[in-house]
Amino acid sequence: MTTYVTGIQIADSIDGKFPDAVEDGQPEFAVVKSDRLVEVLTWLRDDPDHEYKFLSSLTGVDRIQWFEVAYHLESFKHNRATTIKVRSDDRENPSVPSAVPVWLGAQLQEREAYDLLGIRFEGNPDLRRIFLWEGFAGFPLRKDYLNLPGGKMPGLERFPGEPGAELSGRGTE
Amino acid sequence: MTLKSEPFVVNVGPQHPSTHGVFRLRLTLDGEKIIDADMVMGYLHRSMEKLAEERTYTQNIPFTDRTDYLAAMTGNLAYVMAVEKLMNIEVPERAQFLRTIMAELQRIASHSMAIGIFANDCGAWQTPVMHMFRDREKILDLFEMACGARLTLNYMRIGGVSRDIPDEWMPQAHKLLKDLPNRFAEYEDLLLSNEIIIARSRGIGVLTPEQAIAYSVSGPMLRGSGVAWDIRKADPYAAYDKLDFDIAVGTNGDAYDRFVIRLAELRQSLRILEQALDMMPTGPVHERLGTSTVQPGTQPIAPLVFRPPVGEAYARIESPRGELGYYIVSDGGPSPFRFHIRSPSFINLTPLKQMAIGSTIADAIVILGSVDIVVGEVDR
Amino acid sequence: MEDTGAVVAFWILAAITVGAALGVAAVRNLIHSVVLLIVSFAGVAGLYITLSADFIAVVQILIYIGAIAILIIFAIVLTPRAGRLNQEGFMFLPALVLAALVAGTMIFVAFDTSWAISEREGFEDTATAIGDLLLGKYALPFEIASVLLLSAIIGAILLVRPEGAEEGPE
Amino acid sequence: MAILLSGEWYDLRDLANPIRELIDGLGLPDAADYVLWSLIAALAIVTWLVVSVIAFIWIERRLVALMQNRIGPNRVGPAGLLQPIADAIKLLLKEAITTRDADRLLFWLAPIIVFIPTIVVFAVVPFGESMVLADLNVGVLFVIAVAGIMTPAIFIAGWSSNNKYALLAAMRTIAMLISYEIVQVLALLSAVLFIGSMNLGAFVSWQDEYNTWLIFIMPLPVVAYIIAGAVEINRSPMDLSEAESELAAGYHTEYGGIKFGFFYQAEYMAGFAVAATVTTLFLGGWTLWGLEEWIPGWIIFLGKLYAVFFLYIWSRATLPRLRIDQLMAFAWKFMLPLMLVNVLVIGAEVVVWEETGASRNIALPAIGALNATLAVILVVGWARVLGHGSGRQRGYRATLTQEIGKIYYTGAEAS
Repeated sequence: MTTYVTGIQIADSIDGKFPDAVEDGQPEFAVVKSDRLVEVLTWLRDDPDHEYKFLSSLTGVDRIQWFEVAYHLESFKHNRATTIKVRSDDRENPSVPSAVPVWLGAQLQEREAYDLLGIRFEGNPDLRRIFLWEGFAGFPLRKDYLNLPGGKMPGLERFPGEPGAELSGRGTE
Repeated sequence: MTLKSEPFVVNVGPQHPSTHGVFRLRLTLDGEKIIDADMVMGYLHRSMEKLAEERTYTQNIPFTDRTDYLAAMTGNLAYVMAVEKLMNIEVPERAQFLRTIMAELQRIASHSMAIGIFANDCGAWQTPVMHMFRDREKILDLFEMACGARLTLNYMRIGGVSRDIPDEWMPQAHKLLKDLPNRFAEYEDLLLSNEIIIARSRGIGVLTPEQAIAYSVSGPMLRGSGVAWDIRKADPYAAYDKLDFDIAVGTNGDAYDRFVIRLAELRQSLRILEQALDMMPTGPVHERLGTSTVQPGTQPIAPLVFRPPVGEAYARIESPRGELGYYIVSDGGPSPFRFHIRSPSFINLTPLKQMAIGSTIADAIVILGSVDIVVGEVDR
Repeated sequence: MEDTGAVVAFWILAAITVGAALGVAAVRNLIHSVVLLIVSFAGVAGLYITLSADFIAVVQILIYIGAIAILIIFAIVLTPRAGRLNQEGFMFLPALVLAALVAGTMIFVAFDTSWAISEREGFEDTATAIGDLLLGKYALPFEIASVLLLSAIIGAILLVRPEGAEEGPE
Repeated sequence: MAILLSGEWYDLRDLANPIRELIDGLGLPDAADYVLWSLIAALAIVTWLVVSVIAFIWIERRLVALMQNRIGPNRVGPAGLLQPIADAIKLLLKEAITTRDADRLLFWLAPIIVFIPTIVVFAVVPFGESMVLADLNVGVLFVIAVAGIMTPAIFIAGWSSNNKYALLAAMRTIAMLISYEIVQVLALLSAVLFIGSMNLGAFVSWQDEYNTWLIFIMPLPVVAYIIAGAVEINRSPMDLSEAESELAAGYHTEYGGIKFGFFYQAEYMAGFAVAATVTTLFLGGWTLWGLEEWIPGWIIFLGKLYAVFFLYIWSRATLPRLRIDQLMAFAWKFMLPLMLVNVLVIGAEVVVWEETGASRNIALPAIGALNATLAVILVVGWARVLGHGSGRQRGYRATLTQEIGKIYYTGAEAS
């Protein structure tokens, strides 16, 4: 059974090695400062107590106030999994360091996050759009990509049939 | 004296018999040798992650059918598991077994296709695929009995499965299980030591375990490189912790190993199915969700709208193609704030360039076949 | 050449052969000129048939069309600078003069020689006759030609062998 | 008219005789007689070819469907019998597209050129007793030479399409065909050495006279010729020039409509040509140990021909495809040395037989047994010398384990 290492635990152990590298420790994830990211990830990969050699998933999230990139890591040796995050506050040109030097498997996933969310991964050798074509306007997974009429943002309103649906943008013109 | 030659760019795809859909491979060739490879994808990009942000959690289940359309059950399962994790829902035991059975049937169907298509990519003229279709057909019949659909199944629900299996299902499943060992023996006889398949696939597209782990490949590709890693064993979900089965691993990390592993996994799936059918408990197949239901008076199988607590969840399962993960971020609203699919087909393609360079154009097709992509899942 | 059929065949074949040969030089596209060369070879094979030299005719098709033309195609496709055009180069005039000289010599020889007409009515089985001659009367030239071809093959292999290929077959 | 009344007109054993007598009865001058006779024979061959191809399109599709657990075409006409005709009509009615960058002249010419040799080959094939259009002394050589014309034709098709798949396929085809032509020639050479003639009719009469088939005397060249024939007619596992899974449709990728139909038909006809050669040279042609007295020779011949062609259908539905370098290595490293040794052995046998003057009842079985043993020894031994059967060629099953996280990689294959 995989042990899911909580963000607080992983934040503690990172803190022991790299003081001031951790920004936040939540039950579900730990947030690492952007400029220390590659260092921390490399240590997590190589440290015999962690050995998170497998990058399970890399994805970006638009949190409206900030962008974040989530790294779901996995250690085959200890059968552990954990989640590390990094944030970028720049709304227009978010950018975080690339994880490709740590895990080659980040290549395509970073391209995907760049393509759909517009997060630049500094240091990715081949950061091009992947699903959409070069020159596609905007980044579709951003919450402000196409605003609904009335300033409503997709994904934030209520649905018909739900109590209080009449308050939502849906169903009312 | 050396012969100079000019590089030659060939577009394999988007319309090509062997790219498994609309997928394009730009190969730069020197003679027949590949010196550079570039993947161009997105021809089937349907922006599911964006669409899912506008639909309720229940409405999103059909999307998960349409990513990996050859393994819709496992797609369903991973998604509903992510939502259940987010909402802390316990699923009834019978539903867990049903999920396991369906996922393993789906694995047999999907691996059969993968093996057949791989032989096709090696140049066999449709015969293996057609033989593999025979089993897949039977399995699809079982799915049809259980949920009414054959390809895009939409069977799993958050908290269970959409409905219990009908009475006739069990005898038919047992009949299928009785047939399958003979079929598998036939495939092993015909394909495993086929000289031409061996000549075409051994030593081709080699990934060492270090490379495989670094490239984040999963499923048969990772196991082909000799890493004994199977989420069903490492992090058992559904009812896998109650069942006994082995992980199939390869020793050389080449295309042939991936093919051999798929053949071996057919038998392991069969083992799981036999145990699971015997152990199947009785009881409800769906957990009643405490949240608001829409239409009072109707059977509350799955509420149309509910609001999970704020938070996030990443659930992964071993789909036939590898680690299929759903990462869901909830802001407490009726639809996911972020809905991300960690699709094995897409990530397994990462090392394709490295595997293809240095081999010939014919090898590139075999390597692509051994990766076993479904373009619906690559592009999403 | 008494038979009218043979005469008609001769003139048609000669026209095809010479016309195609002219085309080889005149056509701009290199692959077109190879195709015309094949036509010319086929015409020559036809001429051999009118001389009832069936073995030579078949060998003409087998070797010239099946092998020589293919070799030329290979050479064209493998040469990067050959491109697809058979352009006029600076050698156009010298080549024309040279060709005229060769043609003149051949025409002179053709008209000057007193062609002896064979008394024999043709061979029953040309292949047997050729085989007998090659391994009997002309055994030495035949062997010399074989040795020459063998050395050419070995030389070609040596030329295209990649550097540092001394160790092992890979 | 006399022939119709003589009561022999229904004698199907030999179709040539009644027709010849019919023409003779017309009382035409010799030259016109000759031309008419040739025309009728040529027409008969072409008609047979076209009908055979149409029939075999249906037969192959149904047979392959049987092998693939399918039903096959069953909608057009009874049991789908009219399917090939429907296909032909579709091909005829389709727009004959010429791509913009294609070399127009050659693009049109290639399907025609490729069509010719496949028909011309049948001129020297004896369909039955005296049923041969041109009784050529160098028939064997003619078959090889004419089949060789397909090579430039396929190259022209691939090159003129100006398509990269087609060009790659064209290059493959040329490299492959010239390699296998050598094997083909050497395979036939041993047969020619043994019979002492290059006339196809002489082969049939020799096998009739000695009451045996050449395949029993020299099995190795037969196998080699059938394999080389598969290369020539692009049949799996040697269908590299139209390798569907790699090169879309190979050299005829850009061809559609009736131009594609020409290639399609030429491929079948070439298949029949190879099968006809195998039948005539190695399987006794139109004879069947005296049965040709009762059954028309041409029916026996066609039966054998279709049986050989069935081998190609069978292999196509069964085997995957080899890679070009493997195929070339097979030709040059494996088949060529074996064929050279084989020619030497057959030559020695002929000389020894002549010198000792042994009776045929002793000599032929002895030679056959010797050659069969030698074939097995040569094939197995040479394969061992080349390093086959050393374990790399053997399949294996996956390792099964319960331990997670362990690494089982040995890297035996990494090069």
